[in-house]
Amino acid sequence: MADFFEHTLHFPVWLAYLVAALIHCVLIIHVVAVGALIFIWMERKISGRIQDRLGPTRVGGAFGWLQTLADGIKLIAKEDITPGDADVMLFKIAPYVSFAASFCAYIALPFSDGWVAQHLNSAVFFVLAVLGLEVFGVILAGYASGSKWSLFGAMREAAQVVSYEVPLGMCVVVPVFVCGTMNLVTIGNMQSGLFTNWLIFNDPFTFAIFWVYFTCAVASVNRAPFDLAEAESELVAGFHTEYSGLRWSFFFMAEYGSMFLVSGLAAILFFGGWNGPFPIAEPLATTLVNVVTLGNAESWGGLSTYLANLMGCVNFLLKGFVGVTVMMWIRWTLPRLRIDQVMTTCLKYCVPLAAVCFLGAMFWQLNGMPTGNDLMGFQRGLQTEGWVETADREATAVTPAGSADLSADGESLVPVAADRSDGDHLSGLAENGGAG
Amino acid sequence: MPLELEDPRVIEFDVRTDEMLVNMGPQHPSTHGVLRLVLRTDGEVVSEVEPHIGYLHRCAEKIGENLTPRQWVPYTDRMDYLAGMNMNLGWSLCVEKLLDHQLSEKALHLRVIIAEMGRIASHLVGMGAYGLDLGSFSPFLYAFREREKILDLFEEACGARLTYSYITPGGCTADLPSGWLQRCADFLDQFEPIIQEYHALLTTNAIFIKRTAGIGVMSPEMAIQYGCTGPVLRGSGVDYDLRRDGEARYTEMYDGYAFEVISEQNGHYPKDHDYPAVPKDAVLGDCWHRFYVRMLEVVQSVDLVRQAIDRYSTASGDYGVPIKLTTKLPKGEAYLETEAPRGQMGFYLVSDGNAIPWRVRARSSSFCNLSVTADLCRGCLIADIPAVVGSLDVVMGEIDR
Amino acid sequence: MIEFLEPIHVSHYLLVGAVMFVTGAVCMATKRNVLGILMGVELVLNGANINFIAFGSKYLRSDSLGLDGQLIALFVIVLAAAEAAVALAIALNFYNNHTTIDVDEADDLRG
Amino acid sequence: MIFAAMDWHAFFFWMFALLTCGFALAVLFSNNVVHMAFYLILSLGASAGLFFLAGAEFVGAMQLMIYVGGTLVLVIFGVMLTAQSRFVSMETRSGEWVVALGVGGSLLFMLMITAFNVEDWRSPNPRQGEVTVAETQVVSQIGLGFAGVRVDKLDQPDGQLRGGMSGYLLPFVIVSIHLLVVLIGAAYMARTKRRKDVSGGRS
Amino acid sequence: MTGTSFVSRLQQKFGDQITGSNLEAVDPWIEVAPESIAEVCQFLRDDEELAFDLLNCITAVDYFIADPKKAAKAGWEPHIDVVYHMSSVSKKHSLVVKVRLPRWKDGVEGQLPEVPTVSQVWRTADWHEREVFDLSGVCFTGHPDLRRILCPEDWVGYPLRKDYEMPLEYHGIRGR
Repeated sequence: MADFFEHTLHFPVWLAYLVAALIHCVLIIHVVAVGALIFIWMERKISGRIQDRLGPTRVGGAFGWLQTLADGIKLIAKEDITPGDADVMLFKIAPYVSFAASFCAYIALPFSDGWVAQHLNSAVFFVLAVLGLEVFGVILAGYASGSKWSLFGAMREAAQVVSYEVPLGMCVVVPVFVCGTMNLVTIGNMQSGLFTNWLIFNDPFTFAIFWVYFTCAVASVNRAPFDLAEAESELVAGFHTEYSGLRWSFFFMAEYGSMFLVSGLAAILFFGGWNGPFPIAEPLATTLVNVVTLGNAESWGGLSTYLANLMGCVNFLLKGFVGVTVMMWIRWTLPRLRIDQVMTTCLKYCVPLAAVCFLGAMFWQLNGMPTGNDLMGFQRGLQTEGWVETADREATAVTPAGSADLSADGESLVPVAADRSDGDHLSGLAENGGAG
Repeated sequence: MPLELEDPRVIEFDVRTDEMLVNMGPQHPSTHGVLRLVLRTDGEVVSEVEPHIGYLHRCAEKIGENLTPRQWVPYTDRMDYLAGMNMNLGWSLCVEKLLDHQLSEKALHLRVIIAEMGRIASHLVGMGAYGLDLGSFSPFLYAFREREKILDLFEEACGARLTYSYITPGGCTADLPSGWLQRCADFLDQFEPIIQEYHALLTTNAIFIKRTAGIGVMSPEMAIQYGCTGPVLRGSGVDYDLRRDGEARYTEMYDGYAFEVISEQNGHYPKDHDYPAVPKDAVLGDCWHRFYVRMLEVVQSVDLVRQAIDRYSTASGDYGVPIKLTTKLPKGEAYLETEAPRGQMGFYLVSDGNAIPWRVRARSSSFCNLSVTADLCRGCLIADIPAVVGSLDVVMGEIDR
Repeated sequence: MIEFLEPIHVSHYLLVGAVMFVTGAVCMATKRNVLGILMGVELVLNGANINFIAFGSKYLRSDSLGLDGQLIALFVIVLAAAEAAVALAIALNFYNNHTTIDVDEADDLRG
Repeated sequence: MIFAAMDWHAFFFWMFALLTCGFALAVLFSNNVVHMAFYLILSLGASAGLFFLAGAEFVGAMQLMIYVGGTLVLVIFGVMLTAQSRFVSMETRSGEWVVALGVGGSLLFMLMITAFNVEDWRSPNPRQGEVTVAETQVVSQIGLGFAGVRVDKLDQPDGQLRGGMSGYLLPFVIVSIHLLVVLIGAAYMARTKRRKDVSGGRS
Repeated sequence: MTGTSFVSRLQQKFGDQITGSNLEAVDPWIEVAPESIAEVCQFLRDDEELAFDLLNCITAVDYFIADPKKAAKAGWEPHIDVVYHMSSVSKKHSLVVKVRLPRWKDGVEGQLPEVPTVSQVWRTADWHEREVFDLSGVCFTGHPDLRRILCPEDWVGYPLRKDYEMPLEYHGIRGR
């Protein structure tokens, strides 16, 4: 996008990047804030439907569309109470820590092919890492509130999130392993084509590990049945017992933000990201542009690509919404687990399952066993990166000079190549990985 | 938790934290009203629980010394406000016992209908609120959906939805309106299949079983020692129900009715074949059994109401005309316990010959059931406390009176 | 001044690293709290990490350490995590035995 | 305009540097142990920003994940376990302050002199502008480096400089085992047995 | 078993400790001397034929009329009855046992009358006795934890006594 400002509109470099960055920020904050509005409304409607009620019906027309907005106004108008025993500085800052972490993780989350605020080579990792920081807001809130219930909530959250990060990381590594890259854009693009290309259908182990991932994701964003940090029947409201008004709503937004984040991550890692089940977006967009421009699609440059991307974005959002909806469905159906059962679930079931699936997927991949795509063959996305391929290339490019140089310590495991073939490969990546 | 090893000087322990005194309640989402539990916790483990009650104390017994028995009926409504009909019934029977007042056959059947419908309504709340305690919201609303229909029926009969004062010493305040019986029968037909939904939502839910099976285990001896009654007692496998085993003045109501007392005998519940099997983790006397007994009692009550409807429509006599407001009570005293939804609700009436009783006493079932909390919760986790207290299904209005 | 401030080169990173290192060292020396000392150690290690990254950055030096800098930084991070786990275990153990986290109380071996 | 004149690399560097150093000092001067932990998070997070700035994306993400996300949760856990008011703030004796700041100050002075004395470190990279983004995206190279393949050094013409070709396989394995042992050991230590004298007296 | 056989059985065992009975009342009752109530209850629970394992209720009834003219007509001296309602889960019969206490110990106003606790016989008696202590002012000697249960700990007076006067104010809250 910065390139567009710089080259097409002839902005100065600094302004181009600044404007691009601002646009990204504004867009993402809308995803989080407006997303939270929609999700809260959705949660009410879904819980209402699940519980034989209607949910909100009046504010803003027939379906209570504006209920959340009305609540937001109420929350803003509420008194912001700070308990006498609170550690004032930490108490005030904690909601923002939570929210900022949830928000920051969106920086590396692509919404469509290349539609990402910041291309990161290690995006998967970054998203997980930043999401993990959300727990600090909770811990600080729990400690700073000066309430025992809050402290209990914070201790539970700390124990829970730290343990669930282990299986979550293992689950995420599997798609990374299959694709050979940590770049979310590349992972998404690799799954283009028929839905058989989606990684969840790659092999039985990726199918199994998706469920482990989803369980751990629900646990790590603190949703029922793992919402122990705010278990209202035990801990009143857990870590946010003492919060009111806007600060409280920041926790709420952070929760919904990270809910969508993990669902979106699941969509990219397992469900083809912005690729629909059938590869119709690109041809459809081209045809559409062709019709509108009377067959001059070529001359309209990237318009058809843009349209296809837009459809992809809608696709991605839909998948994310489905994930969030499932989380809500679970929440309104199941009772809550006990803290020791939550830990047992993690250590006894999730970690071993994730480990087995990881090994299995690796085995499957290395032995070239049939993937889901082989059953209903369709061209995989062409973009590949990855050390598997790089290593192959290096292995084939063995030169005598390199092997002569095998170091004397005898620890060299791979023969050495002397030419600089790698550079091309990397610069090819640069197009893909350039700043947005 | 300290664990004794062979060498008494060596104590193994987890990470040691400091003991905390935590107040659960009186304003807490899971203490069912204004119950206050003082917990001594070591991390998540609760080493000691002390219930504090009395936040809803209204001196109902003292008020009873200043009102005639019929005037006191509304105060019984406010004891177990989730089963007001059954409270009315207990008090009315007690007064009638002292007066030696005999009711017509029809009035008795009417009382069975009303009392058992009240039991269904009350158990529905107990079931739904227990779901809430364990963090499951939806069963509560499913339960209330059906309870509302019962309340609609009650409202038709007496005009009130919570504090009915319908059953009064001498009979009932009014006869049932026309068509009521048919609507009631329709409700039962519609309601009975729904019980299976509740089983699917809670009773057989894996997480629910994990949370309740083997938690808060109470042996039959302990239950009797603590004076626990009702589903709490029967959940421990004691086959005791005042509708069958009570004194004649009460059991005559149920003469000729076919119903079973729900308690596990030799590893089986009556109706075992129709309803979910007991999970293998469940121990007799744990929270799961107490919950399950309530669920099965609802089915029994449905059966009872059906029979009562049939018999009421053909019975002779009137619906029972209430005694006069100023009827003089004979000198003497009477104590009568009835099987209310939460256990045995006893009323004690001492009269010196005036229209106003000398002393009125309400023996509350929840009061006794709650007194066991301290023993049941020792050494459990914080999350188990709502599970245990919820399975006792206490109503503070009845405890504090 | 502007010559000092920019352009940024390795020395500036080293400066940040040095500040962190010294802060951490002073922290280790002055804090009486076991956890405070642990945090001092983290700061020291992180100061060292900044140096590694700076020397390994291709932006800053044409003849950089390259990958080695980052690899070593990774090792440091991992070891720091391991160290923190052990230190925390020691702290807990110490707390269990002495019911305090004041290191000045740890004088059992004093004659 | 001032924006145009600014070097954005420098701007962000100074921003992150100030945050890093400022919060590091806040750790030092704060007495409340929870505040210290909070400042430490911010300081380490800001230094992750420095890593990103220097082109070490993966290390930056690692820093956030392991250091900030993992280590500090442990620290805060420890804080909570010992969260008794008497431990929350423990004042440092002023004598210690004087000595520590004296020694620390001189150390800092020495380090600064060293840092700015080497000409090579002070001169900017002549081909700074030529560095492509791709050159810093080294995740796969790092992975290969751990696995024992140094693809980044394949083009090194000087055979001598290709000495580290075996990569970091051995250290990687050692660290892995080390980590495992440490975790088991830590878990064992945290759950240790404690001798309790039944007679009540100190042994 | 019926009321008559309970009485004869108890009299056989405890002799003159059984101070009276009324078998014609709506609920037949037996009166026991205060000092032996604990042993009697223990026997009632443990005896195989009696087996009163469930204590339903403990009540105190205050017999007192402030107006001396009416009091003369009442036909009884001022006293407090502590009434124990018990039943048997296994035998399915019930019994009422009464203990007659003076309104004040040794006739000194403010000195609570004393009766041995039965909380070691039935655990449920613990709370019931606390309630009686709280509301009627009877001291159960040997009770493990005799505190007020329904009223606040600093409440003055025993509300279910007939001569109880509601305090004018309690912690700044108007009473009447």
